Amino acid sequence: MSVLTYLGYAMVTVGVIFLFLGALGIFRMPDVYNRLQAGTKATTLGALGTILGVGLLQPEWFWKTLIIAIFIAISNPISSHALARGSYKIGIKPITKEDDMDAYAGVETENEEE
Amino acid sequence: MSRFIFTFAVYFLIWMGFTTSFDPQELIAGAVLSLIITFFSYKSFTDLGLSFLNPKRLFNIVKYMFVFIIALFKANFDVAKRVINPKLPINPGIVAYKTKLKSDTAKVFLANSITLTPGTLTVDVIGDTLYIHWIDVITKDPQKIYSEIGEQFEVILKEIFE
Amino acid sequence: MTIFYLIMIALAIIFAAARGLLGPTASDRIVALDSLTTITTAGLVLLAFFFQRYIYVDVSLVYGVLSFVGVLTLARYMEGGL
Amino acid sequence: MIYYAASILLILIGMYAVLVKKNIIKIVIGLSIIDSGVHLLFIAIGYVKDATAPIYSRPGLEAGQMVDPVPQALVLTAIVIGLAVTAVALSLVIRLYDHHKTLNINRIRKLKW
Amino acid sequence: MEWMTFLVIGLIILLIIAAVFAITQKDLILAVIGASAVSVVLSILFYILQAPDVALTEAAIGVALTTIIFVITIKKTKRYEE
Amino acid sequence: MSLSPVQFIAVPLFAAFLIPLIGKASKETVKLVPGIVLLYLSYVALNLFPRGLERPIVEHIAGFNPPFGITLYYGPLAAFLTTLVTLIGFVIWLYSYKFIIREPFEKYYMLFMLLITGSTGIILTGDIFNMFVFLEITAIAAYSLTAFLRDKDGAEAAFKYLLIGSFSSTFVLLAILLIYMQTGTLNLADIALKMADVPITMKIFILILFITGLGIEAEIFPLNGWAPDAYSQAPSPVGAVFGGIVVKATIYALMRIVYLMFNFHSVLHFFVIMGVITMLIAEMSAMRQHQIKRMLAFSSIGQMGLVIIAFGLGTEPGVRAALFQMFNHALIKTLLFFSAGYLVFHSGSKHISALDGLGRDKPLTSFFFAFGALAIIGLPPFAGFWSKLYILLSVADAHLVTVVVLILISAVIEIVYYLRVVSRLYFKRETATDVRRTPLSGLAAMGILAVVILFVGLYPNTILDWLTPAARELMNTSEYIRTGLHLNSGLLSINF
Amino acid sequence: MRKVIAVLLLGIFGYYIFALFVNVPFGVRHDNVGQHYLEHSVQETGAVNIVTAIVVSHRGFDTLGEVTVLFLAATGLGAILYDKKGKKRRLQNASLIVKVASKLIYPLIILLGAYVFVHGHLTPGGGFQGGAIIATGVLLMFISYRRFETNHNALSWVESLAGMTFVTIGLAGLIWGTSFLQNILPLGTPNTLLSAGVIPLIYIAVGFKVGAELTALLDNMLKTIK
Repeated sequence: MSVLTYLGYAMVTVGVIFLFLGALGIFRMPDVYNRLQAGTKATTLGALGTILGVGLLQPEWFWKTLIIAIFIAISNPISSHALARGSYKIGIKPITKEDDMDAYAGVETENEEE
Repeated sequence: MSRFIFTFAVYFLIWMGFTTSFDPQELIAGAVLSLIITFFSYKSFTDLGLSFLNPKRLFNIVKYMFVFIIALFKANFDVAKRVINPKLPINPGIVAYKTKLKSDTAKVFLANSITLTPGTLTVDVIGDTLYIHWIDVITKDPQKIYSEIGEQFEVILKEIFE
Repeated sequence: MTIFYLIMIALAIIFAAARGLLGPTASDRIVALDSLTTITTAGLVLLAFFFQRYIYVDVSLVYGVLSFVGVLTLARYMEGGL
Repeated sequence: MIYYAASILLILIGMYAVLVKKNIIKIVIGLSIIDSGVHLLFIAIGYVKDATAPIYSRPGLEAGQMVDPVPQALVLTAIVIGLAVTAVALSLVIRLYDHHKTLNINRIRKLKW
Repeated sequence: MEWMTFLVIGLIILLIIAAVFAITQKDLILAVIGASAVSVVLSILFYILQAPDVALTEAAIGVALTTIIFVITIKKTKRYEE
Repeated sequence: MSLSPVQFIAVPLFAAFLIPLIGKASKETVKLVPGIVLLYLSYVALNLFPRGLERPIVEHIAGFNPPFGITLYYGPLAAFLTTLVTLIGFVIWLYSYKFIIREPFEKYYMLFMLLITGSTGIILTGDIFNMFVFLEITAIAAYSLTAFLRDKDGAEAAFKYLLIGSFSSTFVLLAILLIYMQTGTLNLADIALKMADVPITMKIFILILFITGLGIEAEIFPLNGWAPDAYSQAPSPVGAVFGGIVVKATIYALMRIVYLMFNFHSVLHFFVIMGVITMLIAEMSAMRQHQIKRMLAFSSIGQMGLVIIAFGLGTEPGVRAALFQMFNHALIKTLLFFSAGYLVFHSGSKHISALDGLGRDKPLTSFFFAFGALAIIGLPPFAGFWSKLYILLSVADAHLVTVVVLILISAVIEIVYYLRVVSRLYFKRETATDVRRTPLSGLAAMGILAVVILFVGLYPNTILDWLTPAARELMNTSEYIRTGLHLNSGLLSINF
Repeated sequence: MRKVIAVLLLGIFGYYIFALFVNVPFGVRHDNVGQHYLEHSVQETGAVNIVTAIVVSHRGFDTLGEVTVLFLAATGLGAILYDKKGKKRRLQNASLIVKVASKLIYPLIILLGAYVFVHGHLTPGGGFQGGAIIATGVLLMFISYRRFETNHNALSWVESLAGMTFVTIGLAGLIWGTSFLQNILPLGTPNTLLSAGVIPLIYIAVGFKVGAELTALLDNMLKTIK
């Protein structure tokens, strides 16, 4: 058991806990945007932790796990963003406590003729 | 040309990540395939080319990684705090955020960083305005929004991409 | 240790799937699917570690990449741009 | 054993969709679920307890500890065929919608059996 | 390997739920999401059954391509079942 | 390059891949490609035929020995059927040359070439999963061709066909799985060898799955709902493709499997019954049809019932008669579809009532239709006569008097509805004339078929001489196993 | 009523099928051709991935059929959806983030696809999977940029040439070897990239072909008017 192994186990543990918390967040939050908030952050860190942790446990796997991790770190926020935008465009209003807290309301994006 | 070489280098590195081997056969195959893909995508891949690799930028990239990872951890503990709390303490809303960045790639990285950092989620980018869903709106003053949400990234990203 | 990891992952999958079943709007379900695939990607890497087979990592690589495109397509459909 | 039950249930669910559902896209989804069930059945048949994948990627693996590769090879082919059939079916769905402006099979079916 | 059996049972229950979800929803996009979830779970099962080749294929074709062509078809026709 | 059975599959495939490239240079040239390919295939067929008759050619794909690799088995039966497919394919190409002028015709020829590939593949392959793959190729090509006109009914018929076809492929796949589970092999000859140890209930299940699976494509009674729609909504040459190629290949697959794997004496009567039901119901339905192509489709199903009866007898004369009937039916039904295609084209309606008096306006096309009608109902001296006679004789040999009577009854029904159409053609008042003329290539295709039909009718022994070894091959399972697996003779003594 | 009948029928069918399988032991090694492949395929074909060895070498004909099926699907789809193209309509634009990110990511997806099909004989995956991944990469551009056009000419060239390469490799086996698809190249040492004779070549051809076909298929479907 070297230092790397301990570090690896620690990372995997943190990772799975955050994966769980992310899923819990998705389950508990009240609307799409808040779910995305919880889901994206926690599952991204969770996945990064798990994957890189495995990479540390098996040093010869490290480079490939790093690639997966980088890819997840780039792609996850993008898909969350696209989902948030899509949800807004089909008319799902975010839950707010006060009325004027939606700065995006009424903003037009340009459409394109195909 | 410098863009071409830079793109090729990036692809080749990724290929080595895929194969994790220094076998000459793998390297040659990787070089050939990276070259083919570079040919039709180098124009869209990067605007900077090899100048990306000067030491100052590299240093900033490392710095960015650190800032980012710390922010990511903060974000997650924030989320954890909110999720585990039975009362769900949230006060969500969407705010507009003016960025000073010009390059598109930088904006994208900024948006991604914002999405992954505490309590914020980018909903749209129009021109230089980012619309951000904020889980706990503590202010509506544009200047404070700027400093609260993304200043720390913006400074570094400016160094890297512009 | 192994059991703990698997229980956590299983719970995560269950919660995500529950949101997928309940979620009032289609967007909610897509969010659930998105996190389900992320959790799965991580879970597959973990399983590869348990099975001790390096080559299995390829599957999660492909998985992560392609589920991203799938979710992006669904998102683009939602906003009416396909 | 539970795999067999699961895959047969999947096949039955898919067949139910094909036989009962009125919407033609739903029917095509049913077809792809049937396919999934059959594929799971194949792989479950080829499984050997405590064995590993049939790839000699590292030294020390022996034929005695590997699962049966043949069903896997067959399923690969079957998956691709399933994709092809689904694609053709969906193009026909687009055609049918174009002509009838509906996806309900009761309003489409004019030809006698 | 006892823990694996429980995981498998859970996954199979999820698989059946997803399949039933896919064929009962009136909103076809949700049906497609259900079918996609079937593919996700199925590919984990293939992985556990030591068939990485098939898991990879199912990930590439079931999760991404099939979902995408279904979504495109729905876009070109009609979203809700009457 | 030495000639080899694999070229029946590889060359059309190569041509299909080549067509888009040729299409870039000149669209008109595309039309010639299938003809050249099929001519080459007939050359191959002519060369290989004697060798196949003499001693079956077993080709090992990729050079692996039988149970471990895919083999192609080119025996007398396969020789006969591939030759038939090549001949029919050539005629259909000739007919399509002027008939399919609508865009995207190069896609039509690609699909057509792939369909030929699939059918020859089914006939030649000696591996059960490979057979499934080729069945799917044939089926998908058939779905696309059915919807080729892109009209309302075509798409609908194709969708229906696709649904039923998918069920069929599921059943076949399950059957293959059961076989692999029980015998641990996929090679047909090896399966036949090991099938003896399989428990009887399992065997019955596998058989049922195969019959439902393949019966759908082979148009056995309760499973043939797709056929009339597909035949009548597809372009006319495609109807001929179904009747002349697809169904023949599938029936071959079914019969090969049944004869090889199962102790056929126990399922013999089942097939006879299925055949009789199929035949009677189809002929009755044909009687009630108002559209000419639907009528032909039902007639085709009825003829397939006849073939199944003859196969189900399980005797060598029966099998020979069935093969003879398959041959005749392929030729005659193709001729009928061809002429009906132009009749429909000229009259502008699919209905039989619109054909009044076309006999005087379009004498040649009508003549060919009448010729085909007379041939298919079995009047001497046409080819149809001999095959029906042989079937009746072999049924009588098996002491199945009821079946003989039923076949005769169905023949009478057939006479009635065919003559109804022919009489409309010739003995009704004249309608407005159509100035468009039947193109020469179409007439040539019909002419070739008519000449062959007449020739076979006058000299049936030319065909029968080839059919005897073919029938013997289907019956002689142990011979198939021996050659298929390269076992030394004498090693194998079990006869099922 | 219809539902009841369907459920009854399916119940009977399911019962019998399940009865067939209930006696089959799960997870037990059977004595079948698979064992032979496991023991001998590495020497015979040089591929360490036995599934690939079976798919491409022992059952290479199936793979040819598989390629044909996909080609057929693309062709059939093209024929069925032939005259449904053109016509403008208003569409929601993708956001800047998606656009820029797609531009960055799609070459990487294509590179991944290339990795998967080049390493078909060493790791899981192969020509089909690689081709599917490449098509997905191109699709990413389709869904981000409305005006993204593939070069149809080049696509059909790639498609046809790759298909003909496959058949030509097969025929080369017939000419220089003894039978169709026979391996005519040296096997090399297992577990290196340049091993397994013609398998990598076939998989590269298959990868290109499947990629081009699926791209054409998706293009056809996307460019269809509503």
